[in-house]
Amino acid sequence: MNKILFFAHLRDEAGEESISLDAEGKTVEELKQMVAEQYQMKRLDSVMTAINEEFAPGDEVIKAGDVIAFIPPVSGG
Amino acid sequence: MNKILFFAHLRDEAGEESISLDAEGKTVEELKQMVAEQYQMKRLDSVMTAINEEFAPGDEVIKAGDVIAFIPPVSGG
Amino acid sequence: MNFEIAKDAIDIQSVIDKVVQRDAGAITTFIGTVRELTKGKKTLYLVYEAYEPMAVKKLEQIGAEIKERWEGAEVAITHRVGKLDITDVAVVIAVSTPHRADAYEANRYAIERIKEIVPIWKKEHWEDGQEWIGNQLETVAYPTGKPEEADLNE
Amino acid sequence: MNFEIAKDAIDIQSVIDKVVQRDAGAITTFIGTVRELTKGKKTLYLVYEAYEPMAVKKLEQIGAEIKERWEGAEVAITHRVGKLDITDVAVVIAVSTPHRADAYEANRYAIERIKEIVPIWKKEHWEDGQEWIGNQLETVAYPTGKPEEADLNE
Repeated sequence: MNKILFFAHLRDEAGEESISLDAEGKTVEELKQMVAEQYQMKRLDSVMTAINEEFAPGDEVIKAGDVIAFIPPVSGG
Repeated sequence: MNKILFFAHLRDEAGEESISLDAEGKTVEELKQMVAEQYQMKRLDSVMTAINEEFAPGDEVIKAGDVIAFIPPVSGG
Repeated sequence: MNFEIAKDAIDIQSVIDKVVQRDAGAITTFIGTVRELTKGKKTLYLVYEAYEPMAVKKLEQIGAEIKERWEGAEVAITHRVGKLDITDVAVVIAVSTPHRADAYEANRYAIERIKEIVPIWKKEHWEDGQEWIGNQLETVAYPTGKPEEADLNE
Repeated sequence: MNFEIAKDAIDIQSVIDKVVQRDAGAITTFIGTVRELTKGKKTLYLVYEAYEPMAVKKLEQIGAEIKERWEGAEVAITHRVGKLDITDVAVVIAVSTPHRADAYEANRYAIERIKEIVPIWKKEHWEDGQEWIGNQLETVAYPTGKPEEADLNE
């Protein structure tokens, strides 16, 4: 299983801080598409993805237990 | 009469914080030369002059009561 | 801990204290504060949210980048999260270096990198609504859960 | 009084407080500290001297120059005089502006101008002597009352 974290507007759209699902063997891009459909999220294209607290490219394959975070464009500072 | 103020290495060279002398009618350059001779000061060329707390050019004529300060290259900050 | 996410008001002096060093002649700080007016629009307050463990790691990474680029630099950064009022301090960046030009440049580098890679987001609250601010240039905004017609056609 | 010469330790936060404004999103500070090593030579302590009334006027002038060049800027500067030990704070410059690029640039401008026009001098004390430092670039030094042969032939 994998934990998926949402932040900022994605959290509002999902209505959840995090969800659990099995993403093992999927790429980041595939997971994005899956989540976008399930939660009717727009603009996941401009969202970066972190695996275990490090940015990951779209073709990275997710392993069992990986924590995935969707990172909207940041606005700290 | 005029008060003449010395700072930094000029104060060490003059052995005084200030002196009084009559510089009325003299230019800044003339006063510099006079003081340099009297106190055997070198490097007054690279020293700026302030009249009444404002920088003054070498050809400015000193009036009675003006306070003159010799300002060596500054090194604050 | 030179790189922190804080839930309460940031003590600026304590961030500065972390970068004091005998061989530094210059310390610069950047203090990001909550501004009332942005493009004529009046902000009531902000809420900052962070992906905290990753945010700390990314702040640490920025510190490492600076130490590699500017020799002898020390860096400390604290970013606050939660609700902030006008003039509250959102972020403090302190950089010390032997010479002053580096202290300015390295500090500027830090704030620009924060706005690129550190997972922190701000939500602006105005009298007539609220919005997650979309990116560091404040040019892309994501209305909360209410996509505009234009967004749907993007 | 945003522009001061101080005889005791400078409270950095109190200088920052002077430039807080509702329409500022950025405050930068420059903190000049006493560095132990300069070109491999070990400083024991420094003594700063100022032509105080003129120094305050010149700091005010720098503040006015900044407000003219950077719209919406607020500036406060305190420079300390007297004996300072290693890591002691000699000067604090705080600048607030609506946007961050200006806060860095205006602050940098202030320190460069201080080194040009403000009548403050520092005397370095080393183990083997002391010297009034001659200009802001630290390239010209005036040995105290002991001119070198080279100086006589300049």
